[in-house]
Amino acid sequence: MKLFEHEAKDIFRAFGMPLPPGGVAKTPQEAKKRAAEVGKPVVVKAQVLSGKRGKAGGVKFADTPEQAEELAKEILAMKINDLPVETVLIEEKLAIQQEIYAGITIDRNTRQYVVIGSSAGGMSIEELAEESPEKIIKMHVNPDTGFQPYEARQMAIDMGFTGKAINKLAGFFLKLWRIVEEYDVELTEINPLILTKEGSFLAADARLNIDNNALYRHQELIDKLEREPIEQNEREQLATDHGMAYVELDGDIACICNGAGLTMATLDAVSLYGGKASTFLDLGGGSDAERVEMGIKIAQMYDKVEAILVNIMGGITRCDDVARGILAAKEKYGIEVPMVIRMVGTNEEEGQKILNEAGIPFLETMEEAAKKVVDLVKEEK
Amino acid sequence: MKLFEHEAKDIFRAFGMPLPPGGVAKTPQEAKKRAAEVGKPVVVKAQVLSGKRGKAGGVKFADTPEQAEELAKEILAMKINDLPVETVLIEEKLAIQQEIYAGITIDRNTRQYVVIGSSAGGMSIEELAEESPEKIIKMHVNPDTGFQPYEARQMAIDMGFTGKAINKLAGFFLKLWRIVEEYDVELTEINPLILTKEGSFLAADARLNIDNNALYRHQELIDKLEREPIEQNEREQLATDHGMAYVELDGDIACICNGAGLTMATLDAVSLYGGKASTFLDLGGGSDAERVEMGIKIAQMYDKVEAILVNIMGGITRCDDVARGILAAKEKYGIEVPMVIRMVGTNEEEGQKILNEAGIPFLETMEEAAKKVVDLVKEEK
Amino acid sequence: MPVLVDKDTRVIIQGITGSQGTFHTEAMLEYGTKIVAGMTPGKGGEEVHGIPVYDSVTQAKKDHDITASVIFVPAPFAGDAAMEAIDADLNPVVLITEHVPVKDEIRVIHAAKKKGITIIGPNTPGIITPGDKQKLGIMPGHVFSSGEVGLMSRSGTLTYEIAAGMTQAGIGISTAIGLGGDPCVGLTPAEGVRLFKDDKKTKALVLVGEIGGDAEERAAAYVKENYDRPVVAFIAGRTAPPGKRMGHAGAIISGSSGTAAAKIKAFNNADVPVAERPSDVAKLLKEVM
Amino acid sequence: MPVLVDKDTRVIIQGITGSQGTFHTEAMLEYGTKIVAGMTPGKGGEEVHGIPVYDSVTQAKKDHDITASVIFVPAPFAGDAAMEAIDADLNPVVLITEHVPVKDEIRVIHAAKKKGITIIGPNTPGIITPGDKQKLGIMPGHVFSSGEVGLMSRSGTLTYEIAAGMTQAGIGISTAIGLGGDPCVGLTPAEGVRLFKDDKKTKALVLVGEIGGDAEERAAAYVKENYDRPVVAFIAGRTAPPGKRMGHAGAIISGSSGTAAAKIKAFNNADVPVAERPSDVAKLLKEVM
Repeated sequence: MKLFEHEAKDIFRAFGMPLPPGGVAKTPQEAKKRAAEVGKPVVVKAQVLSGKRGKAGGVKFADTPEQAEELAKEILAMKINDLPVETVLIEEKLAIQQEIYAGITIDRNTRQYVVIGSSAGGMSIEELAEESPEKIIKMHVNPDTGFQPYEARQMAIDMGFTGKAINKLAGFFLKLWRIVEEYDVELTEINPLILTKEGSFLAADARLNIDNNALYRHQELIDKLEREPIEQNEREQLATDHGMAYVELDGDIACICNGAGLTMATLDAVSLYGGKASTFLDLGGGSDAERVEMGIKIAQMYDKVEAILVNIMGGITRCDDVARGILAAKEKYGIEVPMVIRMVGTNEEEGQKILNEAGIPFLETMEEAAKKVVDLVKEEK
Repeated sequence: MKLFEHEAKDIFRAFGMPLPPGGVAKTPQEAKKRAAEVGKPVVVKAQVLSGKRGKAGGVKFADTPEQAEELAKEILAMKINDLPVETVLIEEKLAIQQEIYAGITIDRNTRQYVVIGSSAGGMSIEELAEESPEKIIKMHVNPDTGFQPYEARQMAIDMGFTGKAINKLAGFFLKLWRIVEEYDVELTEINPLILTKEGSFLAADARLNIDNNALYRHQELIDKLEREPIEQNEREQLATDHGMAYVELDGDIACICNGAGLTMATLDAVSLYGGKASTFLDLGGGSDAERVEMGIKIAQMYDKVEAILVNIMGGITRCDDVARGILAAKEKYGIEVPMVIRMVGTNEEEGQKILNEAGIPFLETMEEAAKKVVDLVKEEK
Repeated sequence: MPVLVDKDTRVIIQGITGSQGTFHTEAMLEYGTKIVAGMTPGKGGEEVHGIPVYDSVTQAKKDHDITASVIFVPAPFAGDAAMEAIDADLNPVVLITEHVPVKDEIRVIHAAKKKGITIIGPNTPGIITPGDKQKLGIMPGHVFSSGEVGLMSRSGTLTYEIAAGMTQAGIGISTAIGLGGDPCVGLTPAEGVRLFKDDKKTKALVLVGEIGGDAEERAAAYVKENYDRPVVAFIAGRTAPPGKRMGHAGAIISGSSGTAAAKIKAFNNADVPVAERPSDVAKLLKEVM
Repeated sequence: MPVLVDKDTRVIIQGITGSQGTFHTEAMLEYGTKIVAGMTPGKGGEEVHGIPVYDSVTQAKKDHDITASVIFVPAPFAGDAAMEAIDADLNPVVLITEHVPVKDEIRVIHAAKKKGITIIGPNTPGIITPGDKQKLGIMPGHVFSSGEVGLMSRSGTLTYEIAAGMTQAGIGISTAIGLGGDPCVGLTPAEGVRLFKDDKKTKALVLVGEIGGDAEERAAAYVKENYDRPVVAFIAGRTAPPGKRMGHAGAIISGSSGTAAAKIKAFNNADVPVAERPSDVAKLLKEVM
């Protein structure tokens, strides 16, 4: 679950992290009021769950409340990476001495949290890694002890800070760590963390992603946010509700398979034969007839879909269940586009029998099936 | 810092621990009201920071609100181990199937928290250890992982519970552990933890001592309690305020020394020569003149004191400072009782010179000094 | 001797009384797995498919000589179950459960590492050694035939797909390990290669990877330096777009990292041929063996 | 070779710029202690009595070969300072600070144990090896003369009292260790005896205990089983009432446990004579040696 900048900052504030003065606005009028409250030149920032909003024009500076109102109006009318901007954050424009990066994420290789800092903030950590890898300081967190104050200070020292800056900067890392621990955070970043010309450190931006698998431990937070933890369109929501993984893509062939790896491999096979997938739909383990039925329904709801490829490798999933699901979908919703079925594994024969009786053809290998569905789409065009 | 039962239970409740219904009362009228709210036979319990209140008559049962009022009146008029009862706790009288012990404390030997449970609760853990040591189940907590759910369940299993009772009882241990972690608890006990005839587990009593050294981390809790963390008389408070350790005893000789071990040894020496100490007063490390002066002042405030023994082993503490402190005390408050001084170590000669000039005698060994002060008290009598 | 699981493995099923636990206990027993005990707190004394149920692993160990665990406990309690298994020195600990919070995974994996215990999963189909008729997991046993090729994969059904293809081509498997589809798993591909390296009967390896992270790159580097028997790879997600989780929590391209192209390049660089289609794995194996 | 601290010990003072740190750094330097560096976060680059100050132990170690640490950091930060010293493999770590929360003590002691590091304290006067003119702590060096008797104590001034008595009687000390007055300390008396056992030059031991806990009983048991050189003990608090903390957080009789009588009995049972008065320690030593 990704938090909006202002939501993340509410958490940062609760942990005592220094932030620029400001507040959110949902209308240009509110934006003007917020800017007037700040009483200084401000920055108006689009609140979207997407990176690169600066490049998309979602971050602008205003010298007066009136200007802030004007800019907020512009930004609130924008879409950034297809996402509408519903809120802006108005904050004091800082006199920047230095931009710093501070973040915590998970290292899949060591399977530890890793604290990351750099004296060269402002750009993305990926860009930073390419441009100045020597300026990235990393410290892995020992799960036994957690991230400790002396380690946070050493981060600041290794980032090149001296004197009082050491403890100040360490404070940010320690607070980030406490937030990570408290909220099952899988990624948090302050980028940039601003050292002002007056010598203060302030978190100018805030990124905070919570582990979806741990959301059940944070109901109180979710309640406070007053929004769905994960924004989904109707089809995505339906898939989630039925325990399926669903991703919409640019092509025209919906791949309905069981298992994430098999679904990805099926997408790849479609591509190999010159087709392009519209849909990644992993029915999940032990898919019953009802789930197959729902999968076919959801696939057809997406207007890009021109054909359906069902690829089932039966394990816990039983082919007879799948066949029954296909039949049910056909009966209830109709199947409007060409469909190719490949189905092997557990109860294969029973399943094939059901399809045979219903006059639905099927294939034995996923390669055959992928090739066929691509051909069908080509024929249609 | 010791918490009253009802204060501890407020914390238990916040952590979701099942408790008998009830509430506190500071007057018999309130007690009646509480009992009426419970609507069943109740127990009226004196709220004092002392064990054995049951034996002292501080726990009584009432069938009606009127009876509860009557008993509250009695109990609110009591003193238990010299402590006045200012509050009573009124709770539903439980139908007891079994009394259980659950607690967490610190094992000095392994230097770990240790979780303790017994299916034979109701008596003190010390009595239990003597009567049925085999019924005490202990589990040491690994500081890396904390106390884990499966360990809590194993405690319940080892205590002899089966079926649903395992998870229920484990819940109490886990909540106790979370409270220990959250509040720097050095000792907590539920004794008894009641298994009712209906099969519910409820914390009937609650003991919770917070590490004094960690109180600075729990200002919010202390604020909520609306009382001094540690109840002290005027003399104890003065000593604490000046960084000294002060304990009042039954005898008549005030021992003012530097260092806890030396003070204890001085008390012992006094006893060895037939005397009895009234006061343990450890000036602490690096005692300056002012602290010595204050120590002599506090010692004389305690009406049992018939003589003062000052025993200083100079280390960081300088004998000249001590001598100056003695002089200052004499000047400011007068020294009303016989005083024997033994003073060696750092700046010994200068200190002795100051005392010599002021005509105050002193001795070289603590044994001489202890013997002399005992003799002086005997002479007085 | 196969890897991690062999004829002497004796298994406890944690969460045996749940629907998943009960269902797969039966399937494992049918396959031949030596399940000696089950546990579910509060259900001690019951039986599931003839297997005695205990309240704790400690209790079960008093009656049985148990060496390994398979966990079907729901996600909120799965970490605790794994810690219990680790505390009881069981090895491997197969964590089937999906959706385990990553914080719990980190804790469990760290605790296991300190004791030299291998965690398989979470979010894994498990591990199977066909030659000893032992499967600790949920995979369909019949698609795996016994032989001399080790198989490791981050996915379930794709593994069956490839194993079935190998079986059809007459290539058997020494041990197949589902590493799990989460970003943090107990056994990384590189660590897995190290285990197979010590198994002299495994003559070749199949590594089935997917987009996300750099575990495959690390495995390739390890193979290049340390493993001198033939290796064949397959990577799923060549056509996956960046920024989207493709079913598995771990299958996501972040920025420019975690792409299939990078993984394929790394394998090529380690002289490991990468199959274009699952069915090509068996063909490539025949070529390299 | 003395115990824990010898001529090769090179010390960092953590919290060197505080008033306590500065004061005792000077005293230690005067005594002869080899202090090579100090540290206080944010004060790197300063000097205290000629000793260079660093921002971290890591930083100091880059410039100096440091083996041990003495910590004067205030209680809320003392645990962290100790963890930093442990992480840097310093040994011993002498934690002078009083009033350290017990939760922090437990964490520090556990971390040290895992690395085989000895924590002395907290709430300790420190450790001194007079023969090598090395004191890591706050004790007055002049009361300790060099010799062959090891001394361990839970208190400060009482130790000086007994050491002074020994010096007067012509009995010197190999190493004296203040174990600390808290309930949880890094080195227990029994663990201390084990250290002295390995020091062949220490011909006899003095154990100064006090009421509270059962550390003395455990030390007595250890002596009885494992230590065959002469031992003399002293126990403070024979006349202390139950339930009252006698200055030290650890000096409290709870119920019937932690009494001086029980400790004296345990020592007697281990054939360890217990002095009635501090000045008797030297006399008893002369008898047993």
